[in-house]
Amino acid sequence: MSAVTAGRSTRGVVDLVFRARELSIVAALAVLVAVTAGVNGNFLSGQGMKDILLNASILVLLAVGQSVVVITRNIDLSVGSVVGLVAFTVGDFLAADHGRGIVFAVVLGVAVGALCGLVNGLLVSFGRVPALVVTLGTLYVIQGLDHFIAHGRQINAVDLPPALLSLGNGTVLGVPYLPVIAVVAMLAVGYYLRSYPSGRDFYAIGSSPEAAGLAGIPVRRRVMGAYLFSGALAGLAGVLWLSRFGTVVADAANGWELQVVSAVVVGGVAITGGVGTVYGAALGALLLTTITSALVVLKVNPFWQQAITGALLLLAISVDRLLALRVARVLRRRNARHGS
Amino acid sequence: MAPDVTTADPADDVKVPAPAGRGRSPFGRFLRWDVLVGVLLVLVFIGGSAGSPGFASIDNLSFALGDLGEIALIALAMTMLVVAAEVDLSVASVLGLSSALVGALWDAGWAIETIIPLVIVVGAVCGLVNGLLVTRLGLPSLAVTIGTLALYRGLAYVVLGDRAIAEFPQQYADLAVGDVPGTPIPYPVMLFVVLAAVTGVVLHATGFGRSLFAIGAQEEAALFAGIRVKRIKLILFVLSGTVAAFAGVVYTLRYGSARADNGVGLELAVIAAVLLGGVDFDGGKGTLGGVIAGVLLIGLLRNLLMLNDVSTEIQSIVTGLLLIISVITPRLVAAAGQRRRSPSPTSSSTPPES
Amino acid sequence: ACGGTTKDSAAQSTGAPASAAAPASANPNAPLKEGLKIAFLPKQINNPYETIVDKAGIEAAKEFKGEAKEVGPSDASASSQVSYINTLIQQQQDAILIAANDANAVCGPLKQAMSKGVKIVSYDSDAAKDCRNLFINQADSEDIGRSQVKMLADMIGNKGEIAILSATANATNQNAWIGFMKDELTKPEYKDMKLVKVAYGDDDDQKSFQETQGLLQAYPDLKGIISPTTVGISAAARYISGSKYKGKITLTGLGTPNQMREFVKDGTVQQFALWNPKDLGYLAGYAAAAIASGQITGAEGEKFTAGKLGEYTVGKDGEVILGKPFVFKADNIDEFDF
Amino acid sequence: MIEPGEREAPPLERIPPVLALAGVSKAFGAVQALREVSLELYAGEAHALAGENGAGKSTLVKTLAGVHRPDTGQVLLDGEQVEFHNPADAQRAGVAVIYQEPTMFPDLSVAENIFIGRQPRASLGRIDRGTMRARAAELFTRLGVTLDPEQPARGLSIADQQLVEIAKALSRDARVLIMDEPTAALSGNEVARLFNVVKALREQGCAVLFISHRLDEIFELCQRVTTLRDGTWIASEPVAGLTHDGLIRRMVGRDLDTLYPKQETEAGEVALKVGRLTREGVFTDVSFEVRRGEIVALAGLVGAGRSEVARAIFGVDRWDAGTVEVNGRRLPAASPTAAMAAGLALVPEDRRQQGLVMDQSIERNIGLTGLKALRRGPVISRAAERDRARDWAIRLQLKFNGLSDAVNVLSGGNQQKVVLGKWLSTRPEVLIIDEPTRGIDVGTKAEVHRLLSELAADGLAVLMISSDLPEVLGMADRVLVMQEGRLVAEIPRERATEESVMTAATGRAS
Ligand SMILES: Nc1ncnc2c1ncn2[C@@H]1O[C@H](COP(=O)(O)OP(=O)(O)OP(=O)(O)O)[C@@H](O)[C@H]1O
Ligand SMILES: Nc1ncnc2c1ncn2[C@@H]1O[C@H](COP(=O)(O)OP(=O)(O)OP(=O)(O)O)[C@@H](O)[C@H]1O
Ligand SMILES: [Mg+2]
Ligand SMILES: [Mg+2]
Repeated sequence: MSAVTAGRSTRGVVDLVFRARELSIVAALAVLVAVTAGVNGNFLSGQGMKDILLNASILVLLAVGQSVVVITRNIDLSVGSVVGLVAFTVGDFLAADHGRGIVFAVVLGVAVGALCGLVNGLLVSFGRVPALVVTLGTLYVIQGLDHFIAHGRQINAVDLPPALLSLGNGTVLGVPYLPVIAVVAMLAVGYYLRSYPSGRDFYAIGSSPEAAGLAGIPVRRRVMGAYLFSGALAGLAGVLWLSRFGTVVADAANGWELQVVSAVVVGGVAITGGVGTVYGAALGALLLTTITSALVVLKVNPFWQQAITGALLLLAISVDRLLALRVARVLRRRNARHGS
Repeated sequence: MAPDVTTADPADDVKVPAPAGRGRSPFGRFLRWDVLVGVLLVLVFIGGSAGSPGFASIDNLSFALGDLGEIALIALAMTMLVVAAEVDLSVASVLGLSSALVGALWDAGWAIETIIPLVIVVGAVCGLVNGLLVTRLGLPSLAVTIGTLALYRGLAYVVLGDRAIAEFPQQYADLAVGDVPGTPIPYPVMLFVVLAAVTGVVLHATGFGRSLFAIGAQEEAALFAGIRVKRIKLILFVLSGTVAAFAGVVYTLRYGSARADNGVGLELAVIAAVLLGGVDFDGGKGTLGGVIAGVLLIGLLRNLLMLNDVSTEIQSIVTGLLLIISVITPRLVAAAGQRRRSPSPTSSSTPPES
Repeated sequence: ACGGTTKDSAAQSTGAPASAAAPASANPNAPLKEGLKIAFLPKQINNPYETIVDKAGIEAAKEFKGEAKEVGPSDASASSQVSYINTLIQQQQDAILIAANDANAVCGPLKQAMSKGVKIVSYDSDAAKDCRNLFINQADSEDIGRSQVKMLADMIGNKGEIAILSATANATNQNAWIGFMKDELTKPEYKDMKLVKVAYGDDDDQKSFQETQGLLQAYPDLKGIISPTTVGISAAARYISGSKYKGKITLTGLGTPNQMREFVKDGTVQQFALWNPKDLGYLAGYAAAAIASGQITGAEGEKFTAGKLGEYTVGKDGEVILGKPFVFKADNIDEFDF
Repeated sequence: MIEPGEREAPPLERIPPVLALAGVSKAFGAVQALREVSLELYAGEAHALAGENGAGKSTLVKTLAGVHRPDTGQVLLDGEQVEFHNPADAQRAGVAVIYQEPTMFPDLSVAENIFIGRQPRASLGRIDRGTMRARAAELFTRLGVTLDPEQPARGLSIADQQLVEIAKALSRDARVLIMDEPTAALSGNEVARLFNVVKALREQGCAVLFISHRLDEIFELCQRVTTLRDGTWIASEPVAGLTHDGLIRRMVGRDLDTLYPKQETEAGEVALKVGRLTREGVFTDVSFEVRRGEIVALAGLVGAGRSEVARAIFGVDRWDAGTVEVNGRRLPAASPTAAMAAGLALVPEDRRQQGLVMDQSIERNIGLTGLKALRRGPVISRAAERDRARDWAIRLQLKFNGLSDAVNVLSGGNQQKVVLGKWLSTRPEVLIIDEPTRGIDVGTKAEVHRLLSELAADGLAVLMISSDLPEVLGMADRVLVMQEGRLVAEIPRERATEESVMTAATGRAS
């Protein structure tokens, strides 16, 4: 049966294409790091690596949460505001009494984040209103709330318990905590999404919400879950932000929503849902932060930095796309040879 | 997997969305999102005039309208894009780039009469780049324009660096801030009115407009109907870039200051206005009237709140709530109306789109 | 440039713009009016530094029985400030105190306000000269710029590579200071010091943090960093204190004691400077009252009393200078709480 | 003629029906889709549901599936009243449904499409991919399909999608199998296989509800048939005592004339000339001509590449080599606009994706192909648009409530009519029509065929792609047969028989 053999080889190539999305980011990352390290050896020094990992980990966490939402064909623009709100409220809370433990801080942060996610999720899944509008709305509301609470105040590192600060700077076996947390979150979510029936539901919903309803998938509950999860991760990110930077004003992570969405998109998660992995999104986040760091290390004129970041971003998605188109064409041609 | 038994609303038709705004009752017609925004706008206006003395003064309104000029102009092009299920997040950066160029060239001694057309051409090129990436490579516009958002803003810094150029010629500055003689209407607002009328006709009454709605609602069907989907999208992006660049010129002259960071974050304001006006981000639905009402509502409400010394944080919360309420109210009311009309609690209502 | 409107032709045609402002005569003995409505319009409402300044100004207003308030945008952009200026005009304030995000962009509306009798006092970051009556300068810009370089030079022994971590690329006051720093560095005693880079942290904690990392990696021989912005210096200090660079690099600049206390104590930072922001707000408040009451007009040489701070003299171009910046060190930092 | 209420006695079994509707009504706004309809499905019996387009068949199916809830009346499971709040409830009760329109997850693999939500589990609740793949492959073998379970569902032809839907329903091991026009996109072979599987299921005690507009299929598969007309129950009776004409009379309410009223026409000059057209990997070296007044059928098995040829000719897809000429003028590659300007029209096979803008109104959809023609000055004339839509709605006997209604509330067959109207209203010189009567009821089918014949008689050149062999044989002047992307035979009308066409299509011919 020629169709079947064609099918099999198709599978191999298709698989490769899907993995290629992640591979191409890894390749881009490798080139970037190699070039930068070639110019300046410090870039790959212990401190340099540590800095890159630390810088990326908060964005990675947010990107992991965001990709779950995006896979269901929704979007969560409010993550930046949630990080800001959590960082400030938890900081405020801890500053009021040094005795409060850091476990409690993490739980509080995650809870506040999850609450924001709950609101988004309820509005999107039960109110059935477009996610973009709702989360743009909650972006403004949460930001306003944050500023209202902060009222021009600032949380300083001295006000925070040392345990929390060491979470941001401490290391386990030489690796800082933050990247460890981010990687664990990424692996867990990635495994869940791939290997559990309820995880696959997210992809099904994003692929076709209508069909998902007809197939008996609890669409609302899953969408709700995605938002809850994204909110909770943003909450966690907020606590980590606090522990890393120590100094927090109301507009921490202001405007990060676009960066998070960029990371997710660069990582190959389709904005139209149903396609992509959290690994890709995490790599996208890593790539974005590394670009920023590398440009500074490469002594690029600061006025050029943003332009180059933008150009590289475009390059990344364009190359990926061109590659995919090419593979599709090769696939079709190969089909022809099988057919004849 | 445990199946979902306990959905809150059992009257839940999975498929077959009911048509938006084409409700069979006059009530349904009234419930259109954009009409609701219009009504809100009127309420804000009446409330404002009654409540705060300064609000309805010619001076204040003239200023408030002028202040909305750039957002309103860009919103026109953005509406068409969003109707065609695309988006351009780079508009504020194009505005910034255009402003920076105006400044740099002016500072270099160029004539403003040369600068303005040149800058607008640059804006068109920016739009063209967006458009080509979207149509030729088939990349999602959200991703592309997030990239060009950084790129164009970066170019603005490349052009002007940390400089701020001021002292533009008075007669041109007057065009940006001055009123049309004999009226309290600033020139940019007048221009907006004209362009809005043109856009309204194009969007709602011409074949081009029909094509946009078809592309936004079902791109493949539009392609099969012989509509030049790619070309039209390309045109829209070019248009959007052009308008944004023009808005950059207006912005520069209005504030009399050219800087690389002019208009940072404006894209979200534009998008908020467009969405508030009832344009569906998934494409294929929306009216220009709604968008104009949305722009005005956000602007005037902000003005009113400021006049009453409401702090920015509350303004931000109000804007956010307004966005949420504006999408959720029509659905709640429609659901309630359905429940009342249908004899049994099992209604077949589905909100306008899912 | 063939016959169009260019910079040069425009400059010729607009000869003397500021002639219309009638130089009302000052009455040094006029009492401060009661019930003056004054408004503080900071760069950004949620900036802790600005909040301290404005709060002090509002306190000052209580002393002279005025009604003061703080309004402003949540983003540090000139365009948002312009909207606020308009509403303040509509509200018929007696004086507007503004920390301009862009010297020129706020100019038009400020002129409009002045034409309606509203007095304009700029503080912290100046507006263009002809768009305000007074500028309350926290310290002489030249003095700030030069003294920062001196302070760093003393600590690193006048030798080595240095960098500047600024706020946004467009911040007027930052750029003025950086200009003087560069000028100071041309002096012979600094011939062994080299400014290798001006980085911009955009007054964003995270960006400043990352920029510091980059600086240190890109310039392994870097000896010192000047960060003349409160956000920048604290972010830089925080990064350095947690990295291997601690003790190898000298950081100084402008910061608030509360932000920097930890880093001074752990030895990351030896000294940094700042004026007392409370005094700045207080002085600005009194200056606004003085000008709105007709005690002064903004002409050079006029004197007014700023409550507990004593007497101040209006300098050239309507500038009032608060005083010299104060240097904070380990031994004095605990005396301050702001 | 049988009137409502004249109900036949149910079969003798004492056991209650597995699934039944009792006096169910359902309205959508002003449209009464179902009026007091009752229906009983017994174990071991295949039950047909017949009716014109828009009679309410799909609505009935969706009511049984828990998609819609009845306004009045009851759903009975094993004689007990139940309420299905959503499709999941119905699925749990053992009801498997193949909807009229395929409900695919394009980004998931075929196997996952089949098993979504009920994947086989390994330890710790993880998905057992190996078992899942094997079970999918097993299902395909049962259906005689060569689909790769790991292949993504995106890009499957409508027929393959339909097959996946069938596999999905079969995989549920359901007590009740409901199939809403499962065969509309399938050709003879697949249908035969499907029927074998369904017959086996029925013998194992499964209750089957089957909908098709191909009456032969009803007679082949089913024991009893229920007829609906305008949402009203007409009759439920054994198929055995029924004739074709009798069934049609119940559906339509009157007798119909000949089903395939092919007019003899003189073939004129060449209108469409396709020369050595190739799109690598899809079809190769396709050459043929269509003359004015001629109806040429393009036959072949599913996946032979017929639709792809049509898409390339019309310019939706790019071709790699070859030429297309309309009336002697060569068309540029990949430009539907140019093709339309040259007088070409393509009625695409997938009406929901390609044919219609589902959210928009009937008039807008019909007007979409005539944006230039409807222009008065720079703006579109709404009156002209409405006239054009009304004109074609009447000619095609469209069943609709208002021209400003969105097409997604129309029944499947009526949607197809809108697509036809949309393209016929461009008054093309060459009409390529892909599965013209997919999902169209007998009455309208005759109408469409008459229309095509008339248009051909007026000089239109028609290229008709159809999987419906009787249709091909009845309508075509010539039959072109494709197999695996190549044109393998050209059979003139006189020699075209079911035998000869199928032989060519399956490659057994020389
Ligand atoms: N969601 C809906 N909203 C409004 N009207 C609807 C909706 N669904 C179906 N209808 C209407 O109900 C009637 C019955 O439609 P249904 O789809 O059940 O017909 P059908 O018998 O399946 O036809 P076909 O053979 O063409 O598939 C039609 O008039 C249709 O327009
Ligand atoms: N089982 C399959 N595996 C891989 N590719 C397939 C398969 N079936 C179809 N195709 C692809 O689709 C092409 C033809 O599909 P197309 O739908 O155009 O055929 P068709 O003859 O029009 O069938 P249909 O009757 O479904 O319209 C084939 O050439 C092949 O590339
Ligand atoms: Mg149907
Ligand atoms: Mg086909």
